[in-house]
Amino acid sequence: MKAAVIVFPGSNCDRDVAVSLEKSMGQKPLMLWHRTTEVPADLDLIVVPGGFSYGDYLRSGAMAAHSPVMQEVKERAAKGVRVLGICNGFQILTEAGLLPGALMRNRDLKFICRDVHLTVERTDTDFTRGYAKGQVIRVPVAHHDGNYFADDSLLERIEGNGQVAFRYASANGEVSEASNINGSRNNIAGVFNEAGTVLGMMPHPERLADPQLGGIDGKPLFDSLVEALCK
Amino acid sequence: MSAITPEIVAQHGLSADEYKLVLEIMGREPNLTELGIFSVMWSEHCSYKSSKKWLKTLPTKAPWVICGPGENAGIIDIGDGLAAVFKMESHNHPSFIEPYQGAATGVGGILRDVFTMGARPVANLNALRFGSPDHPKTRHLVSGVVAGIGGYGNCVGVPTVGGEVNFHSSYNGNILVNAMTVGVARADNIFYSAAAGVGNPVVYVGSKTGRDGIHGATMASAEFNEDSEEKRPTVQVGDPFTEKLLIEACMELMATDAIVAIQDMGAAGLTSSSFEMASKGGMGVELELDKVPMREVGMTPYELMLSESQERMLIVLVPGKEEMAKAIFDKWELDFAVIGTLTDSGRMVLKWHGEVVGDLPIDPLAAASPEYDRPWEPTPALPVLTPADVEEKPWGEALSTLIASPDIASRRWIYQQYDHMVMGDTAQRPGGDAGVVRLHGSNRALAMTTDCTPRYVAADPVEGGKQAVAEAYRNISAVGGLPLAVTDNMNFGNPEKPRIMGQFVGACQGMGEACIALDFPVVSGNVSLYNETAGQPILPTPAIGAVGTIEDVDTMATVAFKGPGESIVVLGG
Amino acid sequence: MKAKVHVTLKNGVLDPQGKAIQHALGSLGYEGVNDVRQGKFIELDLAETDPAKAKAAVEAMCKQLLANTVIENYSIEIIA
Amino acid sequence: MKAKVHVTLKNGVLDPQGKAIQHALGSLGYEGVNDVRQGKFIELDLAETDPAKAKAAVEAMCKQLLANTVIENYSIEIIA
Ligand SMILES: Nc1ncnc2c1ncn2[C@@H]1O[C@H](COP(=O)(O)OP(=O)(O)O)[C@@H](O)[C@H]1O
Repeated sequence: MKAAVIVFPGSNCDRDVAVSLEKSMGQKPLMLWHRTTEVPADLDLIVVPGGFSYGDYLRSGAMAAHSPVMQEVKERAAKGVRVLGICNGFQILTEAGLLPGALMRNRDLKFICRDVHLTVERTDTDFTRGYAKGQVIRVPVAHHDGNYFADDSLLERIEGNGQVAFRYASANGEVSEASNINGSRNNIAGVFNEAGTVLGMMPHPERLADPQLGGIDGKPLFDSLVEALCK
Repeated sequence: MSAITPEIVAQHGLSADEYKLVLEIMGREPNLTELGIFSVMWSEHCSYKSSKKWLKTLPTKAPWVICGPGENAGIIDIGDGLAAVFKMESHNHPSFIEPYQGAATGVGGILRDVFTMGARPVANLNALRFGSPDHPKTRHLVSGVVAGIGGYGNCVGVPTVGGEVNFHSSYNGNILVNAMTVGVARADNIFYSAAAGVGNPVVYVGSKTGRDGIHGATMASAEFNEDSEEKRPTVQVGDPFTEKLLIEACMELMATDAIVAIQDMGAAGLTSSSFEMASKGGMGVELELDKVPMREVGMTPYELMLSESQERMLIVLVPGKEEMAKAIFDKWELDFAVIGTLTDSGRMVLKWHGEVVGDLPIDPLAAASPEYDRPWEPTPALPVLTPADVEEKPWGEALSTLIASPDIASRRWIYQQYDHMVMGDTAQRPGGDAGVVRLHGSNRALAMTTDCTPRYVAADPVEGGKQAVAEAYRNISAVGGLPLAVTDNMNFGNPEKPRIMGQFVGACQGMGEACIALDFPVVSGNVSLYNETAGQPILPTPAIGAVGTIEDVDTMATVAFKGPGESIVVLGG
Repeated sequence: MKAKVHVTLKNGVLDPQGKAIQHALGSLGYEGVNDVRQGKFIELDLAETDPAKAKAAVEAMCKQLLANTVIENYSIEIIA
Repeated sequence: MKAKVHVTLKNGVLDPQGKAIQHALGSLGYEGVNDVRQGKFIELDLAETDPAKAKAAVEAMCKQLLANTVIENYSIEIIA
């Protein structure tokens, strides 16, 4: 399996996700500088990591979405190459039009760094097959702009297509306003594209994929990808 | 030519005696640029003129100390060929005037102090003091400072893993924002600031220079008064995105053999960085100020020398490495300019489009930097409290009063606004006794904490100073760490008052005694004096930051009770 | 030539910043604030001297970068 | 009654957002963008019906909350 992590000016979870990928894959992913247009032909997975690309100035992810490498990412995504965007990566993928909706400032305007619980909405994708149906996982968030917005018709479409990947929930899996940490519509914490080959999520699975850091609920996501993409 | 009047001298915060010394050193009347340089170099902030005598009494040595006070940050050996580099620094006055930007730029400054030595920053901490919770300004200041620390640290991508917060009315008009950074370097790849090599190029990198905070260094040393809220434009805006790029670019350059010396441009900007580099290396320096990357049109040499624009560094390169170095900074989209050369003249010569606009002797200026033995009086002992002095309350009520006290209540509201997990090595998050960060790729870890209980120091500076050190030591031990060394941030009132100076002297004495007893040397620190509002001083606050090592992170201890049936034991006495 | 760009949230898009300001104004004792919306105001200084060309260029910038047309509207004013 | 408030950075204050936008426009191939400054645009819907009183109220709001007068300027426009 061949994976690459994109590095933008201001990315800061690039190393973190590379470490998690390496643990699951047994080899280091490629690190691709945002200016590169030479992307190996045989990539199976592209990860757009968290951080503050371009300082999150103007809008989170807006400037990175126009980086030279993103043209290549769009083409690969169209061909079905798996793309995972975490946190700032999710913002970049929505700005680039690879995922529906937009991420706005958190409801209470504050940066939130803490563990949250998520319901896993689908277990039939290459990203989530390692989880059990209805499983509630604990994964950290760390963001200022994680408030997922889609207008009513878009929301209906996303829900209808089963594009929701994760929702903010309580520890026992209850999805309610009380567990909606940032004001996201329908508690959405992560979405797929229609084909289920591109995933964007605000929570950081790479931050709880190592028992020494306090949990491993994020690890099955990387294991799933490896299992699905290893030929 | 503007003649230097006594008013101009006073505006620059120099006393008549100090100005006499300026005239002696120069052998003539200085021009305005030169006067500005003296004022910056001799400000309390840069010269430590009131505190030097007492700081020298602190123990600074141990076999594991690689570099003690005197450089940008302290360095200790942590084994496996690695070194921990750390320091704490205050940004009190700017944070009171503009809490978000003041705190943010404080974090930026201390990060630069650490990575300028070749260390990648791995953790931030912050020691905060605010006025009483019901003071009308407190809410705004707390939320601004916390958002600013988070806004900067989160964007740069360094986890904020610890800190402390107290509330007391003495900080109503003068909050304390002390930021600490811990970095990790290879012990054989540390960078210092002493310039060397006649003819070597002096290079400017980072952000462009604007008219930010001109006179900020002098402001940081002047007592607050009623109209200080009007001195607003001296506030600088931080750009954490540029700082992140600067860290990466510097790390990349540091992996080559191109750097002779490197120094961040701190509170006194180009003046102090170039002066310190030249003075430490016994060199002269010639700067072509028109080559400095500028953000605004019409800037003058005076402004360029005194600007406090953030996110800038000064580097002496090995000759011939300019192109290679420039390519790195180009890649990270940062400014890069050769702005001068080292000389053997022992003088700082400033040029503006080829014309000399300043010419000062380096050593005499640095050596003559005033040092005072300020009069001080010991703090009178307070009567000792007996149990009978304390009002009796039902236990439940006493407990809920305690838990509700702003000094004890949960800090989660604060640390949830800080990314404390980025970099993927935070083994113990805020909320415990000390933050624990794994050494990347290993099973070993660093433990770190900041501590001080100002009311103890006010009651008895010697014992309070001891207590702060002991508490930091205990917090490192409590997570299973071996405490190794401390940094400090001495926040006090006006040192010209013998009573305040007595608090400072007492705290130094207590800290020194505790550090000797615990084999816990002081390797870096910072002093912030004149923390007063309308003559009322803050509680004496010698904040202690400490670092230790944990050999096996799987043996780390945490505060949580783990399960039913376990024994609860009280140790110590 | 200068351009002033206003980027505002579309109707129906919830505005957390506006809501928070409205709430804060309320707690500061300002009454009768029915609604608050926060947008961006971007000023550009352009080398272009032809107003029509400047407008077209800024229009393109807005579509491509300055506004996220999923949630935002923009308006452009060119000043000689 | 509506009020439009523009909040902009004072001259000489570093504008990291503006700089980053300028830079991004450059890399997208837009030439001749000499400078970019980013500010805020706040629209308030007020119950007040007297323009002078509305203006005074918004003035107070700006000073107290909407603008950070340490580094920002503001301007107010009242629309009936
Ligand atoms: N309270 C203190 N205890 C020990 N060392 C101190 C103390 N205050 C300052 N120092 C040392 O003095 C030197 C100068 O400090 P400072 O001016 O704050 O550094 P910079 O200008 O790099 O920010 C530093 O090496 C610092 O470690």
